Amino acid sequence: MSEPILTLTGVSKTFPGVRALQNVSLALRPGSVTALIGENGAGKSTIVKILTGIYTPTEGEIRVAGEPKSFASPRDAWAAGIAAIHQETVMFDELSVAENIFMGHMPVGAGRLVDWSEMRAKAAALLKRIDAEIPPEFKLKRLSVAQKHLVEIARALSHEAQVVIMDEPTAALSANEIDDLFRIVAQLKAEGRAVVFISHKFDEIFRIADDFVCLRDGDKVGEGPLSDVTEPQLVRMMVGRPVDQVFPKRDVPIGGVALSVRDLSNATEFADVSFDLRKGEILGLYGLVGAGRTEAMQGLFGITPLTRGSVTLEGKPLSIRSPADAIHAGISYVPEDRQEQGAVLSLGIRENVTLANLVKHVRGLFLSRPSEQDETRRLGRRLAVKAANWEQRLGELSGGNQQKVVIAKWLATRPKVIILDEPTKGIDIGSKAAVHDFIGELAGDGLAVILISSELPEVMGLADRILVMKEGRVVDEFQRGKWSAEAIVGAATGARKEAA
Amino acid sequence: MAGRAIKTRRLIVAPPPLTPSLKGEGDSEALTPPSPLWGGVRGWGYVIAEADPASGQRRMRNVLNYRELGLALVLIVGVGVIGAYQPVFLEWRNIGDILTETSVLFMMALAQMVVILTRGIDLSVAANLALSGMLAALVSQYYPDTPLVLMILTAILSGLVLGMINGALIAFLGIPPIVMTLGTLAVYRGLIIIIAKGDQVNASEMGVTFQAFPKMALLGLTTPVWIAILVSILFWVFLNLTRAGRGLYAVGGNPVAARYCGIDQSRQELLAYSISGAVAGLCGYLWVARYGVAYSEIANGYELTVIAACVIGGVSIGGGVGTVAGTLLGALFLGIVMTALPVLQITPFWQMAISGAVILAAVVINARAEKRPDKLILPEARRLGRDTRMLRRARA
Amino acid sequence: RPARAANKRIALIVKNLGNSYFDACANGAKEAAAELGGIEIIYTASAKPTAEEQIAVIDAQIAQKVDGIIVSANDADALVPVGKKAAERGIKVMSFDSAIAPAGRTVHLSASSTPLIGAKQVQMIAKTLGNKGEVAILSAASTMTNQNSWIEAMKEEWKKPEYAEMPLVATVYGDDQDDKSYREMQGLVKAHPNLRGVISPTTIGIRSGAKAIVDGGLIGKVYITGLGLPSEMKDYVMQGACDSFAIWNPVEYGYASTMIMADLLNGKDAAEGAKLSMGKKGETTVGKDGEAVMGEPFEFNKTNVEEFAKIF
Amino acid sequence: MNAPISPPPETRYTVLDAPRRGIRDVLMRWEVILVILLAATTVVNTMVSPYFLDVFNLADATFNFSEKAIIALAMALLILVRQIDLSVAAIVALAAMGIGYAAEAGFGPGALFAVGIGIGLACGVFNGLLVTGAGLPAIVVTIGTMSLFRGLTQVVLGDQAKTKYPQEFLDLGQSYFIKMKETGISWLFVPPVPLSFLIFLVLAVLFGIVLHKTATGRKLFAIGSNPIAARFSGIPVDRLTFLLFMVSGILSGLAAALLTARLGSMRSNIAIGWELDIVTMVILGGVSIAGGVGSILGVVLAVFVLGLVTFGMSLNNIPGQVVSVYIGALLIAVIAIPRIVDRLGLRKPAG
Ligand SMILES: Nc1ncnc2c1ncn2[C@@H]1O[C@H](COP(=O)(O)OP(=O)(O)OP(=O)(O)O)[C@@H](O)[C@H]1O
Ligand SMILES: Nc1ncnc2c1ncn2[C@@H]1O[C@H](COP(=O)(O)OP(=O)(O)OP(=O)(O)O)[C@@H](O)[C@H]1O
Ligand SMILES: [Mg+2]
Ligand SMILES: [Mg+2]
Repeated sequence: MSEPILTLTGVSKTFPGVRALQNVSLALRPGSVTALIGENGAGKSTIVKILTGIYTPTEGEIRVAGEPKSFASPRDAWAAGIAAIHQETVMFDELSVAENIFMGHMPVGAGRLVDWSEMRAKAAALLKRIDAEIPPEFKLKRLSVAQKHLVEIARALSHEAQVVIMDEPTAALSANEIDDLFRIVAQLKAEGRAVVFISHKFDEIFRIADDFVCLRDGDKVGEGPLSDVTEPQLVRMMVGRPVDQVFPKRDVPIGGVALSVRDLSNATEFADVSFDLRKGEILGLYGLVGAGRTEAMQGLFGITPLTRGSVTLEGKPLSIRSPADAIHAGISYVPEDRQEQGAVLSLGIRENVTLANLVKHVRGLFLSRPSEQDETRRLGRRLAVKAANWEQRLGELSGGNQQKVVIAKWLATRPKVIILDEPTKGIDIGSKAAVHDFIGELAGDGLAVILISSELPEVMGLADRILVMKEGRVVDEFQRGKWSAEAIVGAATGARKEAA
Repeated sequence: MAGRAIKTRRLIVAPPPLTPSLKGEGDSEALTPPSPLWGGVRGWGYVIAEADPASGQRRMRNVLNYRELGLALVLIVGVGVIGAYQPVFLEWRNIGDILTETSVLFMMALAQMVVILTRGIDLSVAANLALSGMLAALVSQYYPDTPLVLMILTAILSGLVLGMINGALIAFLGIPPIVMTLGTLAVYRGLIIIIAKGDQVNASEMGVTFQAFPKMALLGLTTPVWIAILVSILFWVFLNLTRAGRGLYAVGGNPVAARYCGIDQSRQELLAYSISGAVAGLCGYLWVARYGVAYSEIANGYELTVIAACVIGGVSIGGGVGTVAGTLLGALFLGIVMTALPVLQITPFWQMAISGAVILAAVVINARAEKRPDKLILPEARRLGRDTRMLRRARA
Repeated sequence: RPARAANKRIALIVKNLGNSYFDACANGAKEAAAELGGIEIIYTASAKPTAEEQIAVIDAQIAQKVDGIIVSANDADALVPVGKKAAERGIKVMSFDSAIAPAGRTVHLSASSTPLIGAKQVQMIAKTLGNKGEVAILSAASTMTNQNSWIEAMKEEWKKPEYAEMPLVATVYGDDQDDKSYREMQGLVKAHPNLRGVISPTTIGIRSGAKAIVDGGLIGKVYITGLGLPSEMKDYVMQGACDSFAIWNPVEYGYASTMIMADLLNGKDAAEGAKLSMGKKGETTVGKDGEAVMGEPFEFNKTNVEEFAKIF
Repeated sequence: MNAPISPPPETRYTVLDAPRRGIRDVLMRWEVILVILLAATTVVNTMVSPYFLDVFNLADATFNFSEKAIIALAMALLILVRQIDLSVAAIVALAAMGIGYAAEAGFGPGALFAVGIGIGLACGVFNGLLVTGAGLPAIVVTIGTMSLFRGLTQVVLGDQAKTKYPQEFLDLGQSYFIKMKETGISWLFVPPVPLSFLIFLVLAVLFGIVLHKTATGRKLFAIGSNPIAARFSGIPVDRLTFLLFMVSGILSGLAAALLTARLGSMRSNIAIGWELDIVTMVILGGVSIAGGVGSILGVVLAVFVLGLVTFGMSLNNIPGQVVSVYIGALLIAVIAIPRIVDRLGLRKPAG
């Protein structure tokens, strides 16, 4: 076994009122992939931020190749050979791809002036190395999400760092893209670098990682080689109790048609989307990232204007021009972009939960606080939101807990149809099970559910039926029991049709 | 984007091949799906409009983007029309006057742009200009033997200090820029009264060289124009060729991302407001020396003209977007409007209404240019590239 | 001579601070106060030259129960209510420089009669140009009462046959801002290639206009005249941008106003025909609408400007 | 259910209904700071000037800020939802001009108020359409309309003034709406109240209730905090923003009517520069320029603080421009001091 390239000893980090990390130690070896696991809010991202000089630890020591280091800024971390892909997308839409890669460490030539041609050449080389021929002078805003992700990876590689940290890099990716990413990870490993990999998806962890470090509420509760543990053991370590890993599928009697969608189209993003959705049914919507699922469902929800199409709910034709219309009719949509579209970060949990259904809490002319509190408590407990109090600002919660509050907000509207767009993106396993269970329960109560997920096991585990979208159109439909993962992925990528 | 274009692959104008040839060649190619990670499927939609890098059009766009080209065009047509009515407007002398009159606006707008790039705003620039100008004038009045360079330096330094006060409180205490500079706007203007004891400094009280400098001409252009040219070049180099300059775009474009890239937002903000202040100081000297008077009311309300110039030039109030060329064009545009109206004998009462209308028109046009491109997911939309109007009409 | 008033406070409220003209007036007021004895002068102004702001300042003087208020009004009519309120509370109100409408004050002291000021300026430019050539007016803000009434008076004078070959071609506004006045002057010259003279009845307009003439190399081609301060105009007169200009002595103006206020405070009647003392400047007779006149505007040219530049 | 699933036990985390508030949290509240400031202003002014504590003087002082304060209420809501309206003063000018013409045409007081409000409304609609319809940044749009509206006033009015108004209209603006009444008890009396001040107080209560107690108010906070999420939550973001621009126009029109009645005259430079005074009131009132934070009580307190500071200083014959130095410094200090305290406070537990 080689010497650790980076060690953390007794690291603690406190925020006002929160102990995010407590006496955590870990060691990273070159040429190995260490998985960092833990529930939402366990402190994973906090470790990343300490290692990259964004937070300074309250206590503890960082050593790189045996040398004690303190990082005041990401520059110090880069200098020490540490680079990261952060959980939040942190990019500059208005700047070029090359600048996005080299921001903060642009190559300079004579007179310390930026050497653009060298920067472009280097960027092109880096992108080529990860099989992404994106022109380096393109403005980032012209790229697709997947391409942006590649740029972020190129940025992490640009430092030629010995330690590469990836905080939930796969949360927004689907199968093929994850394969590509793992090729890159394998390459890094082969080059003798240490990789830290954070994910809530255990199949990925077991596929790619060598070691694991498990956190729970800021404490390190376990570490070691992954070959020594089983998945249930890991989960138990993480959550502190056993959780059934298999996504449970409730047997729900499926009723009459709730929602009927015909020929939903807009100009450039999706066309001719038609389907029927029955009461109690969970309809999975699968596709590669960028297949237009989000757009189609946002069109249905009244966010983007339609050019064509009709929507009928329980036999009544609807005219949906805005989200307010949709909510009023009984359709809810849990958006995929939590930070921007879902959460109101500077308001409290209570205010977020009741936001989409304020009418319900109006007594006379005014809002009733007790009524709001009841609702918040009920939904918050049901979804196991972890917070200090129900008035806490959403921005102070971990990503996963924010997502739970956003889901609670939509459940509070008592919808007839709920569209869940990547509802468990970035949610830990215990909470995920709670969300799944809740989805099942809602279906049991006769709610019709549309579930968009890029996680195939999740869709296959929960859905009664799966529609597959590709390039803005529905290309295939699968019934429960008559599907296989290969067939679904094949439909999503277009390989199936060609092969046939 | 500014800077020299390096050789890039000629990008395709036709519909994309189904299987980009980036992955390894092989027999299984036909079955291998185009990897969306490399973005081929989506990516092509965006690159369709790209022309051959070698073509002149492309090189032109490296200097001026579409919006700036549009603005330049409007300017040329506008000047042509004005010239048709009043040929005197096109005389070299008048053009020289326009440039001289606008030189302060050029510099102030560039400095304001630097601040707006960081998502800030500096409302105190005009007050800073007036105060710094007053200080220079007082030096000239009471110490007439001071070398001119020192008097100009006094103005620049005073501007710099005033700008740094803004910058320090904004950067290190996180006071919102609009609040901070609204406050210092009042404070700096009031300080003029206090420092000068309510008095003004007249042309006859200022030194002769002090006033003569802005009137000197070289190759038909006055010193303020030359200074503006020099300052513009410095700004261009700073914003495009230095790390700190690019850092300003980063901080304004995405502050969190900038932090993750090790860019110190506070330091960038301090830098931006210091630049803004120093330029205001320099302009303070030029203003006072040129108009031959310093008192508390000079350049009253000028901050809004400066911001308007930025806005017309395509600087986004949301931060992170703006170019030197655009801002200069915006300032020139306002400069021409301000100097053309008197020449055209448009009744003075119309002037304000016209500049208001021009600002509104500019924002509306800029906003159209800035509209986020559609996501071209549908294959037929990608084939048409950005020009999806046809498709939209067909589908409606 | 015994003091005519004892321990009285007089507020001198002008349009804006930092204006040499009003500073000179205030010096005159203080001179009068010293001469009279027992009078305190409160010299103040609002931050912006608008009626609203000025009213706030006057309100504060009323609240302090000063004895008299002398105002150079930002708006003649808007100050009437507050003037009446002051009168109700036993405070004497008069205006100088820029008048309050008659209902809002007892007396207005004009530096000179409006027709006289208007005529004088036209005469000065006519003399410079030999009654020949295009002339334009460069005024301050279009909202200023005194500017507008002088312009009216100029147009009246212009009707005389001797000015037939000296047409008025434009009236522009520099808003009493140096840069705007400067640009307006440049614009005038370009829009009217045959322009020979400019009248600027405002101290800021005339100095910026004169500067534009000097900077534009137009000396000898275009002349400016109007109301200016010798200290500001001296150089331009010597350089030849301005042949002659006029103004009253602002120090005397402030002095005379204060003297009249002292009379009012002593209970002197200010009805039409009444005579009020202006101290060493003599007496003035109250005319129609309570208007009194101090004297004639004084003309400055190369021969005397340097001497007066030392004073104001 | 085919698999046993145990939802996380509820006892694992206790989540309180509301945070425990320390004395420091209460003291650091913006409104508390303002109350302290208000008290300090009153005490200092009373000590420095014998004329300060006088009902009539104070009532007169309210004349000079009430119109601005009325507009500040609308501005507070706009800033709360991340917008701003810099054209308010220009709207006042345009509306006042309309009132001037209407008065010449012989309209009565009620009709004159209606004209002012109507013109204000039209301007507000114009701003609102540009901002919400065309999706433009409000600060830029309203810098443009500021020039446009005042420019139009200048075009129509030129160098003229409008000075003829019916006496009943003038009385509304110039005399006390509620006359002072003694109650027999020496310290208890009905103070004199000008109409504009009364309207301000009534509107402030109304705005306070709407913002802090109703669903609409909550929606405004949500828009200010995250407009996109608000839209996804079914809140008609554009419609509410549009409405707020209309309210801003209406209140500017109302202020124009009150101001015209008070001045009895209008010129094209009426109310020039008010926009910055009004923004100052709102910001000092603790409304965050970043949106989503603020209270009407704060704005009302700030209005009083500013009004009394200005009045107190002019009682001491401090010239206007010097007063604005103090106000500018006050604005910065009041925003900066809590942040400095916060910084020092944060260091403690760490060190
Ligand atoms: N800036 C901050 N201020 C206050 N508390 C914070 C801050 N950042 C993180 N925390 C808290 O620290 C704890 C750890 O957060 P962290 O983001 O590291 O969790 P995580 O393990 O990455 O969770 P997730 O899987 O949801 O991303 C959480 O309780 C979080 O609320
Ligand atoms: N060019 C772009 N610029 C910025 N954001 C984009 C761009 N393209 C897509 N996105 C965002 O990325 C996310 C995923 O892409 P998209 O919605 O196009 O496809 P999808 O089929 O809905 O994908 P998903 O599998 O994530 O549901 C969405 O939040 C979308 O708004
Ligand atoms: Mg995390
Ligand atoms: Mg999506």
